[in-house]
Amino acid sequence: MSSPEQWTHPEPREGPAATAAAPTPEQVIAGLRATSEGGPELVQLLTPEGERVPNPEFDPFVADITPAALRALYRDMVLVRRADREGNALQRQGQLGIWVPLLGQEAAQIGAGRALRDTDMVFPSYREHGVAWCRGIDPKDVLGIFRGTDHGSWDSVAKRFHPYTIVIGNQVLNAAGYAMGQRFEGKVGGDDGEATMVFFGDGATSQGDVHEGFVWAAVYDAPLVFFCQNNQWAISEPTERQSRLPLYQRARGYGFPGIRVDGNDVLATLAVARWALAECRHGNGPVLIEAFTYRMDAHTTTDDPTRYRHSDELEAWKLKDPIERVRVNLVRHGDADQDFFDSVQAEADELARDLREFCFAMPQPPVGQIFDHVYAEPSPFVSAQRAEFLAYHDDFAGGDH
Amino acid sequence: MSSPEQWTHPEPREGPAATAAAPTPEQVIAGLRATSEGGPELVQLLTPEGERVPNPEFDPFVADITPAALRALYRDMVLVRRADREGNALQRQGQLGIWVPLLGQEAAQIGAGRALRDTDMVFPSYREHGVAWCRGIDPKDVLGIFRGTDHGSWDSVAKRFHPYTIVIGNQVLNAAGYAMGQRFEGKVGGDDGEATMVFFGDGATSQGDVHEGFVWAAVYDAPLVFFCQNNQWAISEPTERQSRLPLYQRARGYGFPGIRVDGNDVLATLAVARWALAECRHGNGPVLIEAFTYRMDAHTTTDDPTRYRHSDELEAWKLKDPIERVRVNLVRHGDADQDFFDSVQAEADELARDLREFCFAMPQPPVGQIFDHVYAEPSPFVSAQRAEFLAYHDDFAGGDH
Amino acid sequence: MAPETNPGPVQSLTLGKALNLGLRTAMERDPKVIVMGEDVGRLGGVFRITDGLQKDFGEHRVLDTPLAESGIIGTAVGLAVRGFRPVCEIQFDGFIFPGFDQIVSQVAKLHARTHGRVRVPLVIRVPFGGGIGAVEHHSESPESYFAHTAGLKVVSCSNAVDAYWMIQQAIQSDDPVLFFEPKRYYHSGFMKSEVDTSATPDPLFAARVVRRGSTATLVAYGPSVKVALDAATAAEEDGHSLEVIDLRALSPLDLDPVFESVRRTGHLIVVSEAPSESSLTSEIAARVQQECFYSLQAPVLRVTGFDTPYPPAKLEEHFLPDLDRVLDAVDRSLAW
Amino acid sequence: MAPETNPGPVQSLTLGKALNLGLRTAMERDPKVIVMGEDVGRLGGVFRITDGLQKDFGEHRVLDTPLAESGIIGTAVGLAVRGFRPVCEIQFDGFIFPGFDQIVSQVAKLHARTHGRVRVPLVIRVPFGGGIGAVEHHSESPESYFAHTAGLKVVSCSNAVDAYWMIQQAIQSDDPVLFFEPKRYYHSGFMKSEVDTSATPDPLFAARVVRRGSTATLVAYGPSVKVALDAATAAEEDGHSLEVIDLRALSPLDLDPVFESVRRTGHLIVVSEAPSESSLTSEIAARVQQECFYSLQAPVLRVTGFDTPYPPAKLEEHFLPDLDRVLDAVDRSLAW
Ligand SMILES: Cc1ncc(C[n+]2csc(CCOP(=O)(O)OP(=O)(O)O)c2C)c(N)n1
Ligand SMILES: Cc1ncc(C[n+]2csc(CCOP(=O)(O)OP(=O)(O)O)c2C)c(N)n1
Ligand SMILES: [Mg+2]
Ligand SMILES: [Mg+2]
Repeated sequence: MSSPEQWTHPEPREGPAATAAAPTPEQVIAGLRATSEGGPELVQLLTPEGERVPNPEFDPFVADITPAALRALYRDMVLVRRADREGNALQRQGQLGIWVPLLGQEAAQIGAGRALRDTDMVFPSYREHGVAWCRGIDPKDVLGIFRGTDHGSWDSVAKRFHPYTIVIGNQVLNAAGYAMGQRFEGKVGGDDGEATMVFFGDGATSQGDVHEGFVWAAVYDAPLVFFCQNNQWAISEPTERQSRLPLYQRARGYGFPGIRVDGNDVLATLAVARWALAECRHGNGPVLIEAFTYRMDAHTTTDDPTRYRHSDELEAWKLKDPIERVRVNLVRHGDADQDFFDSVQAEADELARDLREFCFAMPQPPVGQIFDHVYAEPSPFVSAQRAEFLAYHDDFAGGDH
Repeated sequence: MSSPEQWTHPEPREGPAATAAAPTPEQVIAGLRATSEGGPELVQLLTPEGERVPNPEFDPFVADITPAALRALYRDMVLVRRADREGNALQRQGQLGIWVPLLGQEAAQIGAGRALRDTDMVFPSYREHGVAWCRGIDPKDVLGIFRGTDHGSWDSVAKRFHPYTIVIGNQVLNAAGYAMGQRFEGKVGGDDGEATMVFFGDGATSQGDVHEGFVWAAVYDAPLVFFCQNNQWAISEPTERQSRLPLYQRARGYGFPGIRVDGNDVLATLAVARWALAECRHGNGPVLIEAFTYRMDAHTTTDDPTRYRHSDELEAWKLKDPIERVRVNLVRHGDADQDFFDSVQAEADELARDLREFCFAMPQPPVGQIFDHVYAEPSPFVSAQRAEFLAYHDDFAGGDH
Repeated sequence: MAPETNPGPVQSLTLGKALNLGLRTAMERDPKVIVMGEDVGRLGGVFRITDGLQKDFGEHRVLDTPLAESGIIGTAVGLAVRGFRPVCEIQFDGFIFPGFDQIVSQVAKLHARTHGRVRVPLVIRVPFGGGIGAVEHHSESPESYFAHTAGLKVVSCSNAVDAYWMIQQAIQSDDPVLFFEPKRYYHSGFMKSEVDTSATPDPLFAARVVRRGSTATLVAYGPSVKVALDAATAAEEDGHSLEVIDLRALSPLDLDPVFESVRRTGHLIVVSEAPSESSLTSEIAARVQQECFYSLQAPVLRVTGFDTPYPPAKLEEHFLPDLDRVLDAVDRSLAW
Repeated sequence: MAPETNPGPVQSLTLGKALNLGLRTAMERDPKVIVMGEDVGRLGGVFRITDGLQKDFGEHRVLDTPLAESGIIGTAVGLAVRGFRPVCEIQFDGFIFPGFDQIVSQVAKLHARTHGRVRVPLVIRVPFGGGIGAVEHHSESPESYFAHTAGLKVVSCSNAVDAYWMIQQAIQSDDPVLFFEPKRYYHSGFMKSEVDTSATPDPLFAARVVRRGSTATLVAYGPSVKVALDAATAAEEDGHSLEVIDLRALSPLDLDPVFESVRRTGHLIVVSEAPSESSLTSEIAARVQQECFYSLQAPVLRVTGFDTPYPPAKLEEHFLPDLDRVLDAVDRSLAW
């Protein structure tokens, strides 16, 4: 397989004819794709086997990660995975209409989420339960979206964690605007600068809005980290349906840095995200991060991935599990004992139990909610509809029909 | 000024902090911008002074350009400029509602237009009167658009020259689809392959549709030449409002070649366009060409460029006039005598006279045209509106009110 | 999947399977028909409407496209100009908006712009409407935006037989057709019908009286047809004989059967899931009050979704017009 | 340009200058107000409505943006979330469609999605309508798309005094407002008015009776108000006293003055340049026939653009409702 470098021949005659990428069967089995070559392009600090790889460039960004801090990252990942699995189970039991699993993407999300400061702003897509966790949002506050009671019950202003966006990619422009605002307000330009991070998937990179987000952020020097979780799949479509090239290279055309990190490596993701955020705080943004990871579960609970992908691929990725490598590393260095792992497990079970109970007890939202908050300054038309419908509804509930 | 290469630091620490480009005053006066550095990146075969610059890579693509052929290119440019000026004058005299001048972009358009074969397809934007000319479209067929009688009266299927598109950038996707069709029909893959060329401006590169066109063409290996005429301005906005980088570098992020050519050099544009079309015919497309040129006139006749650009800039670009350098070259090599120049001039005047007479004689379109061709299979609703309005109109014309 | 043995002309099909068979038939008949969209290939679409087509017709006729709706529609326009007949799937109603400019500025206008020289025979399939317990943007009824756009034709099927024929007719149409499919009934057992593939279908742009009645007229389309029919059945007990008309064509509207009906009944209720403001239901009311001014014994009433964003799933039963709200409107109309 | 000497409270302004002064005043009053769009800075906008603002308020408050409408609106949403009050200019009506998804899916829904926690106080200014002899896409009347979209507010000004006040009120509104400006009257001398900047304006979302009458009611908005007023003047000669109502608010509609008027006159004609199908004019007809069922002596009639793409400029005089078509409709209504 030619190196990705060769597919980018910006000058004539500099490489082989550029044509769309198609993965070899070997690549697919190895959990790789034509647009997904690993190798030196991928920043990795912790191998799947839990070995710490020195990296002079990025080590400084995780110099403060003591064993205690690594244990905290481990705990984060275990807890968000547990909450995710509980969400999945709740859907299976009919308690949720749908669930969007993050399984396999814990390191990408915790690495990114823990790199953020309280003063930073986050624009998620719809799978970022792990990032939400890092923003101090109770998993319960996410449930309503999937149960169908609300669109998320956290305070997006207080938590600086925007509502989930379901239309693919359009939050990227909103994030660019927010980051422009940070700059216009003079909140950029030093260690204490603010930054914004926006999350989107590999599939989203095809959307016009994501491109326009790149253009705007570049032109306005916006302190914005584009965090693309390349989980290899957009529902049933592999990354080569979206691009010839590794996605982080998209940044090349806009004149800001693009970098690929092992998204199953929480340490590397933390380091790269901190670096990117620092660039933004200091006014050197935007930055594109491609976190190379894998969607271990279905797209959502309504999806059936056996229709479109080989189990080989999944098996290959299981060996790169984001949690396991941290566990091995902690054990190998004697940085965590069985008590620790047991206590995290117990905490996870408690979290799940709590979530489950909360879910079962979630009340039916009041009918009037349909009409609430359509406008900040109520519309007489909607208010009249509200009154009319509530009268009808009460009447009806009273058995008058 | 740092070299554009430095603004593309795809890996961290590889260059200075990436920030948006701002031109120096010297650059502006020299007709350049921060995103517009010339130098070795620019393919040029004929200098502004009319000297032929050897270029081993691209010379083969214009090896057949005999003095007679160069004279023909000169004639093309003079005639389209003359028609353009006549269009402008007709607008000033109230014969046209608006005119969109191509002044200064003759080489870019004739170079591209003459590289095309009859079997190729073209999707213009709204300024491509020179390309239209190369497709055998009479300038008269363009007039109706600006007089307000129709949307162009050429046969876009027979001429393989699509109607003008006014919504910025959205024709790029249509062109990508057409080129996909060429490929699906097996018309790609050899010397006799078909290709498509789509025209758009520097401003258009910001539109989501142009990005999506890049994505689609790359993924489907479409035989599509993206021909971006960077005339430095999108109405009043200079290129640095759209990009940090020279625009041809946008291609880097998609994995197909991008190349910048001196768009005021008809020979270089012809060579590069032929090369790009050949790549496409052979299945190595798509290719992005940035033709580096200048809008010598206003954006349209309703625009007033003195409000936003220095006359210095215009003066600098006058020295790079696309026609003048060919004239000088022809004279210097004794490849054309005064008779030739006089005859071209006479032909141009004749063309203008003809166009002018045609314009004055253009009939008012029939009222029924409003309702014609809304659908291929008429809608009874529109037909009823038509009948009703025509009855009212005839009645009214009969003075019955 | 291609059926193993050649089935007879009459098959018992769900609405979803009828669409699938209609698409298959159109693709077999004309090699220029291609299907494109997100996940329509290997997966067969998130609703499986294109199931098996890529396997049987190949990757160049069933395209798993990049994830961008403007791209899907914009390239389909180019393919149509080249002579193809693309059938685009928009995955859910709420995701048609990124493609809106291509629809309004290119799809709708190219034929007129070229004075009829370029046809745009493309179909944009949109699974639409609510009632599936989904998250935001998955239950919208955006048909009015397109009915308001000159140059487009807009239809909606409400049952398996129509689904089978209308999708084929839409593909055969030389005009662009927005094709709205009531997604909540794709796989409903009670929407299963005997589809006679040897029958002669009704014209595409014709409304149809689906139940005769004399007390009042109900007009509906897509998923609301079932609501209207259920209401008519229930009303029978109260001694009301309701006529139900399935519009089928949303633009151009075929209102003659509606006018005819209203002239007999004097009462009209229009049912739709879409918000009411400046909508298709407004148009019907506006046209009927004009054409049937002296026949109406009460104003045209509308039973619609509210003029609010589509609510979270647990509230959608209240948002969606149901049998009771329709009957309430009938009562109000009769008591006017 | 900032006026050199402080003018008195009453200034004689064209509609365009009134908008410019309104924008300036809003920017002076609130530092969070920013203006963004294509060519709005150095050039002052292709219609010069933002003339002088960048010079006086700087490049960070008046942004010459990249050329992409989704980008303009999408970043404005983010800026609004951050606490700014962006005023976006869409250069021409026909170019709003690339930004449609942001408007429908984000601008309109973010407040409801966040249960009221996030406000989106942005204004999208759209020069709209025909009559300027322009090429394609420059003369559209897309207001119905937005009136149909829950979560948006939509207004249109028809004169200089309203222009001055309404733009300020729209900017002050905590809801997103689509602001439609009748571009053909921007610089018309006869639209010049004495604007008293010390007056108390009417509320933003209120219709206004602009001419009293008793024979029939004309309802119009934006550029059609002048047509309606001219028709009323002409009708006087025929002895018809026409009441003219300027809607001003297109969503939510303020129809009480219309109902009140129709109850007196019994006749209503609605005038708009937009195609009629599934439009704002349909909505008005639908609502009035319901509210004034027993008062109407003729159906509500509509005088609108045709259901065709906007024609080439030489034909637009026929497409646009004019005095004669309005009077013809009045005659038809009175003779019903
Ligand atoms: C505009 C739009 N089109 C289609 C969809 C339907 N859809 C939901 S998720 C998805 C795939 C997204 O893939 P990717 O961006 O890789 O994110 P991932 O789900 O893998 O995290 C699609 C097509 C949507 N939500 N929005
Ligand atoms: C979608 C859209 N937005 C805005 C406009 C208005 N407009 C017409 S031309 C133009 C500038 C285009 O600049 P560029 O792409 O560089 O092409 P040029 O005119 O310089 O050839 C603008 C903003 C438009 N036609 N379409
Ligand atoms: Mg993905
Ligand atoms: Mg330009």
